[in-house]
Amino acid sequence: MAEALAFDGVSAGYGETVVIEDICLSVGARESITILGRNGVGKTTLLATAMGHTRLHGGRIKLNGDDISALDIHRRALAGIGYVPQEREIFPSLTVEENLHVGARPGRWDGARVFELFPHLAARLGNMGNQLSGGEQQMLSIARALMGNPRLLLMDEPTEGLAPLLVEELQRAMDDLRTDADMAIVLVEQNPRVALGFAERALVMDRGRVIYDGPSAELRQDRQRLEALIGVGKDESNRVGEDRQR
Amino acid sequence: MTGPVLEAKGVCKNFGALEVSRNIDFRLAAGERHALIGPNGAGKTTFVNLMTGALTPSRGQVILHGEDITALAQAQRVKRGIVRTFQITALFRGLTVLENLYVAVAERTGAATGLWRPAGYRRDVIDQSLRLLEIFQLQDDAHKPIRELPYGRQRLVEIALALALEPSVLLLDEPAAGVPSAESHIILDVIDGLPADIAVLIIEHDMDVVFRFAERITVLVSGAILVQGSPDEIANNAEVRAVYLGEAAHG
Amino acid sequence: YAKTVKVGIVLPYTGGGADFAKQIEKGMKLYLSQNKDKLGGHEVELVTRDSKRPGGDIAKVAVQELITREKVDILGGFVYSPNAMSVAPLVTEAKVPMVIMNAGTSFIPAMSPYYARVSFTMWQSGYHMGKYAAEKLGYKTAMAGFTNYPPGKDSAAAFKRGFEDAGGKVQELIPMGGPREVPDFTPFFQKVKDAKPNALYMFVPAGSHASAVVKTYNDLGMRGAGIALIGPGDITQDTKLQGMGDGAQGLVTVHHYSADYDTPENKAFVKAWKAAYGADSTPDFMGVQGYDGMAAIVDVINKLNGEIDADKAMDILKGWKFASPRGPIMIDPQTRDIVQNEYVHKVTKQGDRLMIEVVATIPQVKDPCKELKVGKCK
Amino acid sequence: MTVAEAAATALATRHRVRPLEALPWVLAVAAFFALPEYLAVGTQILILVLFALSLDLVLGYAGIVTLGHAAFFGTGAYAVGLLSAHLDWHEPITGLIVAAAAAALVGLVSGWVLLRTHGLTLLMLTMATMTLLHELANEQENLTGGFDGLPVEIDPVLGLLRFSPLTYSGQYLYALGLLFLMFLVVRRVVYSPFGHSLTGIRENILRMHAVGAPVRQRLVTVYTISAAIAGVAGGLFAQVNAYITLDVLSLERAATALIVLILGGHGRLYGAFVGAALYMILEDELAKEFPEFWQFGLGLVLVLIALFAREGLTGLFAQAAERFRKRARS
Amino acid sequence: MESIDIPSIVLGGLAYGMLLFIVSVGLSVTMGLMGFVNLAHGAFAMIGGYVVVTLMGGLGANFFLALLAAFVLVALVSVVFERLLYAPLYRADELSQVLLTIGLVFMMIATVTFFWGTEPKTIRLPSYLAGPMDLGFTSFPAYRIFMIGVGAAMIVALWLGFERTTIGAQIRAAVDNRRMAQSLGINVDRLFTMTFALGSGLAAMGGGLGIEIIGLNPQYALNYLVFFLIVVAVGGLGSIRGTFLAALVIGMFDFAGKRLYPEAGAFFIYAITIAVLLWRPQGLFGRR
Ligand SMILES: Nc1ncnc2c1ncn2[C@@H]1O[C@H](COP(=O)(O)OP(=O)(O)OP(=O)(O)O)[C@@H](O)[C@H]1O
Ligand SMILES: Nc1ncnc2c1ncn2[C@@H]1O[C@H](COP(=O)(O)OP(=O)(O)OP(=O)(O)O)[C@@H](O)[C@H]1O
Ligand SMILES: [Mg+2]
Ligand SMILES: [Mg+2]
Repeated sequence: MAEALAFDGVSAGYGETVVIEDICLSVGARESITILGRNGVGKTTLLATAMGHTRLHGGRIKLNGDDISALDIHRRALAGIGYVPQEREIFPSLTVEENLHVGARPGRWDGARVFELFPHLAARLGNMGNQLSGGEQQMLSIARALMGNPRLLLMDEPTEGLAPLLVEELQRAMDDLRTDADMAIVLVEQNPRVALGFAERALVMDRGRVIYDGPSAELRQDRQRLEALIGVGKDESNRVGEDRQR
Repeated sequence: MTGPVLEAKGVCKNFGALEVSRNIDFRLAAGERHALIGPNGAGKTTFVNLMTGALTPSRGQVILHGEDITALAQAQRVKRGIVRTFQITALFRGLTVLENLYVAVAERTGAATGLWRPAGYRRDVIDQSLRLLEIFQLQDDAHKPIRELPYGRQRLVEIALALALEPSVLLLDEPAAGVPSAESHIILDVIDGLPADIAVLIIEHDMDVVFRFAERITVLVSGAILVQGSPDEIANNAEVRAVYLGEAAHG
Repeated sequence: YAKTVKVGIVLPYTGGGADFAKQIEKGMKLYLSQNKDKLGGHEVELVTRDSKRPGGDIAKVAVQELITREKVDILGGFVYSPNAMSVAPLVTEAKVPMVIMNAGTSFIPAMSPYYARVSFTMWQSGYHMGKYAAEKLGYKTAMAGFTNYPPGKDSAAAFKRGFEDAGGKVQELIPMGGPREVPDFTPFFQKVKDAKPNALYMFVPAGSHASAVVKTYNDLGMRGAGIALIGPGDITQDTKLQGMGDGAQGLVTVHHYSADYDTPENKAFVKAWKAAYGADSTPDFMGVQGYDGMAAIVDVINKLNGEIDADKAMDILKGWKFASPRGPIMIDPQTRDIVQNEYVHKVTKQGDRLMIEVVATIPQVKDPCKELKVGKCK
Repeated sequence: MTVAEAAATALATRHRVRPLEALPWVLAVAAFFALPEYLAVGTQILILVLFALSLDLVLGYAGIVTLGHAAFFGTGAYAVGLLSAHLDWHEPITGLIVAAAAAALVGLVSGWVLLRTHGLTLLMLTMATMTLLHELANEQENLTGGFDGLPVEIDPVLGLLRFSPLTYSGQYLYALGLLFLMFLVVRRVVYSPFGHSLTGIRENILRMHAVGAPVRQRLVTVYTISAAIAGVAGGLFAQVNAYITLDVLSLERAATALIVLILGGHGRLYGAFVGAALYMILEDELAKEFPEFWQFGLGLVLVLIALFAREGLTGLFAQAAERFRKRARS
Repeated sequence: MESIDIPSIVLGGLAYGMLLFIVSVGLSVTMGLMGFVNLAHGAFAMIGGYVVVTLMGGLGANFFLALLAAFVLVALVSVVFERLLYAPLYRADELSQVLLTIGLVFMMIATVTFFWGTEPKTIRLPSYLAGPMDLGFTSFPAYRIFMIGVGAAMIVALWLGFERTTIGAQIRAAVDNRRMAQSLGINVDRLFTMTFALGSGLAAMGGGLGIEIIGLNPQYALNYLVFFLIVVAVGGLGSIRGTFLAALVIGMFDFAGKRLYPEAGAFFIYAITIAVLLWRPQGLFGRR
């Protein structure tokens, strides 16, 4: 069976700027992977490239074996990609309910199942998108992607701004998803604890390239290696949001 | 005087039928480091909005330095020293970092009402803006418009703008949100280094930050205060763990 | 030797008055093409400018340019009264004779000694409609509705004066919105219907408002309620009449021109018009005003042998007479305003065409406003 | 010099006059001598520049989009007109002062009520307010002359400069002088800390509240200043044309100023100059050639500018200059 | 004391409100839903009117067929406009949109003048739509009763189409955040093109339906623009229901005002606009 997602020597960026370079990557049909890396190394860009938001400078992207490199954004979505963007991107002039249903497609995820995961949202159905708390927006963004019943789910820092208890619940739900037959997941996560616990395979990026691709367990155990790769430590402080445009 | 600098008395807020703040009694002492935590949608941001005047309470009073400020507009409260940052970055995106700071400093110093003399003549305002840049190590970005700045740096400007107003009470709404834990410590260092006489209230979901920073913690659930206490008390409170912390308290 | 006399024409070629501008221009050009021989071998060059809106300023700049840059000898045109008024000091200072072909506010010719008007005043039709309605049609009570701007106010006031001079009683003058509003006359007509006067005198600017008036009148069944619709000829404009449908039958109006007049001068005029502009095209009162205006200008050129001197030109225009398609006209030497016949029109149907039938003629009417010294003409 | 110092210097010297800024004034003076036959149009252009400039202050700097600015233009015009017609007050300078004061008052009151809204709502509210003033002027025909208008009589400026309806040279100089004075005022305001704070309001009103700015008061202040300048433009209009009608309060007039400003580029001080000159010259020349169809050409230009010069003509210049500078640097 | 016929005021106001709705609903779609400041709405309506006039006058077509043809023709032509001129400015600031659409209005006025001349046009209605109709309690113009019916049918159809399906929400989502909407599988380009075509078609139909009452000449494109804008603004952007309600409220109020105090002229329509917008700045049902 074909891989859910495959990057074949992909370079992409914004306008003339190339942000990720020569990325090779494959995610199996029911596999989940997690991507780590410092601020500004191109994690979001990688997901956005799969979704079609960036300019492709080279290489090919395949979804379930089909080349989607030239496909419009909405066709990729219809082909089965779901997206939880980093900045939530809730539609402010739609109600919670409308936000959930604008992109809904039939499948196992429906309103009822989503509210099981986020019971809090059910109580806010009538709120407009811009009348939600930060965390509620995050929940809604995840729920909205699930309502499209994707076969490949791209999640960009979905735990940001969520209460610790909810993060745990989400983690459990994603575990379910992972074991659930039909969905592959790519998760970008800053928090190594969540990230490495979530998937068996982890990717670390730096300066637009993949510098580690292997079992999560390895990194979990080797703290020094992890630190070297993603720089958990004070001496790295001046790297914040380093501007990496070339 | 050792009384609270900021006090909420029986503050309530409804959005239609929804009670977002229920009878909140809260005190913040001078120089205190206080954290406000609670589940998503508990009403934490709303509480900040009520204190700063972005929202008016349906009932109750807000008292700053012993003076009832419930009826005061947001701008007047800022003049009296109560300043906030935003959970979702709210900056002047088309202006450069330096100009952003100029706007804030000009408001505090009263320069902003000047209609006639050019802005450039207020060297004092520019110099103070430069000093803030230095504190936040933003000098190299001074000339860049905000929208070209990486998110982490934007968060720094967010806090710099608040400090430019020289607050006596600072309300920080998830200051490190969107900044990876590996790098959020710049922000935390800045917060740690705040003048001791500023009272600080921080809202945060990252328990590492909360427990490192706070002297006292208030837990808000469904709009009402569940408990208040020292970090240890909170970490070991079963109810708090059940509704909010989960296993995080161990981490 | 042959001279080229420059005539500056200021008309609203765009905007709400474009339709009028077209008619006037066609009238002028028709006269010119028919009467080349009357120019005494000289040439006429028309320099046209768009006055766009009735704001005064645009027309003023246009006239200033026409005078200083184009060095025109004579000015003509002017649909909107405010435009004719605003240029008065300019024309007086530059000493350029100006023939006004529409602008109907009564006192305009008095604003500059170089003004002469060949069109009409609202008082001419309104006053005589009032008198005729009371004297001949036997109406005792009436109401007047008008578009709320000076021509409308003048027309309604003139009607009231005429009607009451002849013993009738005007119950109410009702402003019916400005010239730019959505022309829904229903609420006003309902009010009239409830008050049940013998007649409703209506002034609206010629154009789409007029057919809305006739349609609303019929739609509300006011004829059945015994209320007659009368007005100045603006509401039975030749070019709009067919579009009003059968409901227009029986309307009585007073005006100085209709293309249906059965006189040799008019028949020849209409025939020439259709030959020049197509069988579908019909001249209306604007067209004839342009025609007559150009006749006056050509006569001046002829008599002065192409050498235009303002004062001499005005001497010629004062008392100028012409056998117009609308009947004999004259420019009053005292007021430099038009003296013309007013005709009582009745709309009838012949075949499948609506026609204007002349049922009475009021000969050689001077502007009643100035004659009676009322309002701004005091 | 460090980046921060450079940025500080740039901020400190931003208000300095650049040589290029002399260009419009040189052109305007040159036109006076070179094109004496075009001074009537020239005067109308100067008035439109002034009017659009007043709009730029609120639209370009404070981000207030209004369709009712002719309310102030008209108020100024009627102030001068009424003084002249009913009080025999023909002195031009004091007339303009009264015009500015009257317009400022209308701006203050309407601004206080309306400036709590924004966007389409504000657009409609300002327009409706202006239209109510228009109705009022129409209603008070005995005072204002209504639709037919009001002749305005004016004494020579400072007893020296007489207005001839034929040559317009006096009017042109007077208008140019006033435009220059008013421009200096607008320029001062724009580069002042107050002007800087207006930019803050335009960029992020939420944050502006949070840094303690009395936002509404600022907006009302700038609205009032802008109204006063629009009032001067209206008063000037009444004086040089010696005639006013209800048209001074019309939507066309307000919309023209807006179009001119977008065309020239808003928030750039000189957008009003470029936009007004281009619009009027184009309209004038096209209308001369094609009295019936000139709107097509004008419309085409607007469409092209909208599609290819989003920030107006001055924006286009600025971008070109920026690109040139970048290329020069590299 | 004059007698005042209350039912005729209510009915008259209702009919006038429906007229306002019918001529404004296209704008409610292109500007309200799609968020494009479409000042050329009146121009599309005008073109629709001329299509109706031409078909009925020259070709003797049936009124309803002519309306349908105007809808289809203008909708099709508007697709070209949308792709070439509107689409590039979807994300531009509203001032650029103002400039574009005002430019289009000027061009269309000149074009219409060129082809159809300056005189006002009228149409001849089928006889059953002309004259008064007896309703038992009062008699009322047949055409206005027809307009009430058409308006009611339109609002029901649009309400079912936009507010009961997710299409309306999809459009608003795409206006809020185009890229995110695409990422949810919404074909925004096609959606916008179709919606714009619908809005323009509705404008054209409104133009045709309105000729009988408000006439038709090249100035149409600008003359009534203010009224269209007022109706949409008072109703609130993004809500067709709001436009409907606003049209009825304004229609009733303006009608009753003119009926009872004709001297007040246009005062009522502007007064109610100011009152509603100060009370509810986002309009009656505004979403933005
Ligand atoms: N729209 C854009 N235009 C130009 N450059 C961009 C854009 N978005 C991001 N970049 C640049 O691309 C680089 C990679 O950014 P990206 O957002 O992919 O990083 P990231 O790894 O997701 O970081 P973070 O942890 O902050 O989310 C950064 O240098 C950033 O400045
Ligand atoms: N304008 C509004 N209308 C209706 N409900 C609102 C409005 N604004 C906020 N709410 C609701 O009030 C509740 C409290 O919101 P608030 O933003 O204060 O939460 P919070 O505690 O800051 O949550 P988070 O941790 O997710 O940021 C939320 O459930 C939100 O949906
Ligand atoms: Mg990212
Ligand atoms: Mg919050």
